[in-house]
Amino acid sequence: MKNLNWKSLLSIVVIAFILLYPWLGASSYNKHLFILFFIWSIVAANWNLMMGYAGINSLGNIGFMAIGGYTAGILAKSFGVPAFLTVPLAGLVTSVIVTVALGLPALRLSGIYIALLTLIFADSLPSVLTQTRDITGGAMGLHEIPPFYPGMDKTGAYYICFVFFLIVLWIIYRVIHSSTGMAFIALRDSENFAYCLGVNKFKERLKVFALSSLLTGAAGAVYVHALGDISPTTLGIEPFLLTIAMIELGGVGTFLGPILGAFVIVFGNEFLRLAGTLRLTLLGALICTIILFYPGGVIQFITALEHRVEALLKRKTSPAA
Amino acid sequence: MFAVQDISKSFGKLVALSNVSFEVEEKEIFGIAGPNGAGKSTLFNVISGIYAPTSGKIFFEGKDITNAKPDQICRLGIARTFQIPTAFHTLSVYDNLRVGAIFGARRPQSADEVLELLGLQEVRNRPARNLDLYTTKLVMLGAALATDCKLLMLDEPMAGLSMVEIQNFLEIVQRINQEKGITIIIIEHLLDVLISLTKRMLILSDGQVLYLGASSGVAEDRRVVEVYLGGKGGSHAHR
Amino acid sequence: MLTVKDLVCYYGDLQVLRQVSLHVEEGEVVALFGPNGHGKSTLLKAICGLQPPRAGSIQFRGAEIAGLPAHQIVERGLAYIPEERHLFADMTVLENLYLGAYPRHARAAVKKNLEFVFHIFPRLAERRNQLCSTLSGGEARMVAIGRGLMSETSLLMVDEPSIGLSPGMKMAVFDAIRQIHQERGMTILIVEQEIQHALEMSDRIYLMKKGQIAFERKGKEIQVEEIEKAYF
Amino acid sequence: MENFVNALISGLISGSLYAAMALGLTIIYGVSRVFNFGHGVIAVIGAYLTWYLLSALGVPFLLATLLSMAFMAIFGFVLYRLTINPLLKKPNWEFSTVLFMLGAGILLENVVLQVFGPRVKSIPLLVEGMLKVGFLQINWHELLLIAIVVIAITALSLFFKYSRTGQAMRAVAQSIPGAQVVGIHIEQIFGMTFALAFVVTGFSGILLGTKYYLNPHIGWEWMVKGFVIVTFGGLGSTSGAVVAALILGLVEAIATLYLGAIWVWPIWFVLFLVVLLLRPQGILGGRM
Repeated sequence: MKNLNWKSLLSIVVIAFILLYPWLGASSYNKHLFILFFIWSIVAANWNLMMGYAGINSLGNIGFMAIGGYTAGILAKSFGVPAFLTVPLAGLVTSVIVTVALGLPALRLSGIYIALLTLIFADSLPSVLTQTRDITGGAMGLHEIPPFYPGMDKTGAYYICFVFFLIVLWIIYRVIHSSTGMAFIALRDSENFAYCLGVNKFKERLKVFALSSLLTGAAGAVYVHALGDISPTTLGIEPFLLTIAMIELGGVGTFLGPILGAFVIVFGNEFLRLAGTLRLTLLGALICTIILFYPGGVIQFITALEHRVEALLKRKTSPAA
Repeated sequence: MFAVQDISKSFGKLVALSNVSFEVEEKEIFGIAGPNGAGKSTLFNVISGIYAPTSGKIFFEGKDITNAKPDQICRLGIARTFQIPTAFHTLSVYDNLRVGAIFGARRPQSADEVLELLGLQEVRNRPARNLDLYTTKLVMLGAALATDCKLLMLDEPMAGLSMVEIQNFLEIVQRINQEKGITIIIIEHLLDVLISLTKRMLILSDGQVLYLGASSGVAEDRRVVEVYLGGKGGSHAHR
Repeated sequence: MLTVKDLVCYYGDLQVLRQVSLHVEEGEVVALFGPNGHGKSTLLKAICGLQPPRAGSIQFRGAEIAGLPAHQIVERGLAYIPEERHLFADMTVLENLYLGAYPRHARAAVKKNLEFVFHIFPRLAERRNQLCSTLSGGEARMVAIGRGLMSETSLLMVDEPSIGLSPGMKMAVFDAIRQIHQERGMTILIVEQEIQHALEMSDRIYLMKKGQIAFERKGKEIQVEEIEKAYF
Repeated sequence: MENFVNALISGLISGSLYAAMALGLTIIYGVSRVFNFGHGVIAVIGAYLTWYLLSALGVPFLLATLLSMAFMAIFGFVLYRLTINPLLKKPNWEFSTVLFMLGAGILLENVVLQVFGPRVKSIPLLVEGMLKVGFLQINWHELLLIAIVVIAITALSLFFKYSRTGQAMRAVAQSIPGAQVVGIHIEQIFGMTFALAFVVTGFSGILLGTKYYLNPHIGWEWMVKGFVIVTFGGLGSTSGAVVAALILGLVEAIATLYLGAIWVWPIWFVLFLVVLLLRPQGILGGRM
């Protein structure tokens, strides 16, 4: 119980800080960074839902975000659809495309083939984009995408993204702790045993594809409305790498891991700008180091620390009791 | 209640099962034995829907379940355990049982009943990866029971257990059978254990039925002794 | 030649061997009996380095080999012929046999050993250029035994060589093993379910049950009944 | 007709280069079941090293190739021993090696970028001039490329068939327990396989670098083509990869001729999907 209080207390403090931050003299730049943190942690958390919880080795989640972002951008720019509609629509479109084009084939495949299929899927999107220049803007991308509401400033975008962040994390938390989440974990831990206990393998795995792409697509939509533009480079190798780094750094298969990872990477990446062109080199090295030496990520450190503190507290209190 | 008719299963050229037939009565404990590679586990995998049989039919309570998927078969009332201890190691003991209760039985409270039945309350919240072998096997059994099954298939549940643990496990199996009226099919290497536990048994050899009948007759059966003891050994057994 | 002492082995959490001790002397044929699933194959795998033991010692020709990787044990002249055969399916019979002579010390004797393999298994000579995936079960068993012989071994451990074979094939395999012992003076440790056949060729037997050695007897002293009783 | 024949020839040329490039990928997978997601960069490193020796230091072509191949061999072996080998012992090795090699690929790509800069490079042609027979027009250089690839693949298959190490690699590919039983040191063979595959891949990078321009990022495009090729030919199959590369090279050339270059990539993707869905074991299957 003590443990739970400690954690919820910290979450309340963190949430309160984020709520008040714009009034505590946050610069426009820092608000921008927080917006990036909100969006990327959603992308990372959904990716982790597939990779860490359901054991589906997807490498294509940046592509889901691209589909969502472009759908919202085109809807808003070419058809004048308001932002509160483009976000769910973009999520739905992404979910349908991904479930049909990736989920259904992937159910027939195993291991390395899913990684190959999803990577090539995401990799082929830029060439699709350049070939549909009329609506997607080709290599130039889409610019001046309408914001959530006319005259939106950074603070407005900040709060909208924060609310979106809270909603999506709440959904993911509920899913992980629902029977569906249990089914994901059961399938990951021991596929055949779960199957023989009545877990419908195909249905549950399809659900992961549908849900994860829905939320990631919506995140893409929020991204374009908050920041105003999207282009093939937004979805290139760098964000791909950054997101992988977030999940691995934070801790695969944990709820808080990807969020912590996103925080460190989004803000750390800004410091790394000082390193100039060496930045990607360092990121690559970071991923390699984590996988080789700290496969549990930051969360594992924290849990280990927590256990140590607990043990220490116990030792101190037990003689008295 | 349960019948296997002329089941065959081949993997490419390899014939793992050929024309296996047997029936199991309501509330019976039915044993299956046979040397390594005789096809026992393949038979379980075919029944539980992991493999589709090459030919033959399987009936459960009058329904043809030959080509049903494992999750459908489970919801019809057939549950199973695996030879290798395979609990869901990152889930708690209770959640392990809940997987069976929610997806197999669609009745969440079934998990609590099983928890009590198997006396697992003490380890309720322990992650399954931190359990000893005996408890892991109980958890696996519990998850299967939580599906509210009518037929339970146990694949070498006693392998690796000590004598005391085997005794305890046997008592539990008998209790499940008598108190809950669950029909049981059990694969076991220890023939003496199997003979004392079951009234009827099937012995497989090279994918074929070698013996099917009363367990008490196994030790006297010439062909069984031949398989277990080799070519000329059988002659001694008949005395 | 081979002395195993208090060997303990686990598969994950599952204890398969509980302090097993046995020994095999130069020139002997020793049979290991026991019901299925009681640790016989695991014992052979532990001796040849495929399944690292958790405790205990294995001495082969005076040197401790427990815990060494398989390739180093094979280089010391100990060959294991697995029940599962583990042939190289997309290679020819001849290529499989040549690979049997992979250890350095075996390369000088390739010619001699190949002749001997073809001498005891003439059928392999006929099929030398056939792919192993096209062989019958009995022929594949012959390749597995032949491949083991090619390693210029001094102790041959054979795991259930007759399993799954037709009666005729079984006889051929047992004859070959007898020939290996008589003509090459090879020391052999054999696991077998065909008790009668194995008894006829063995000097000593061990009976293994529940991961332990239940008893040891001289080959001529024991009756099939006694073993039979231990099985049931 | 003229165009068609010329397209066939150009398809044959790119097909053989792709074959050389995909071989390293399939060799590593075949023996160790590690899928090298950093494959493209390995080819790029081989090409850049050779370019550097040739253009900056003026080393003769043959020696430059030999030196960079020696480097690739050591690089492959060391990379295996220090990183892949410990990863293979962990439970989730299949995907963690994928992620690791992705990270390593990006790291190496940027090292190349740091060292050699972003400007495109090209390895000079081996021979100048053109062969003209009727309407046929082929660069002597490209003809030579095909010959080199043919010789290299022949040498490689002889190595697998007759050398002790090559046989051991095939043995490990077909049955690891079988290989252990005959006394093969699995980890050593894995290491040598990485060395060999890095040499083959680096060499293919040199050949590609003489036909196409080099930049530090070009490896990803090569690698994705390599993925399609090995999936098409069956993961782990060397002959499958060669045949698949030739087929895809020809398809690419013909598609460019009749449909235009923008359709090349969608066709690769569709072929990949179709193969994956209908025959995940590849069209040709078979092991090393």
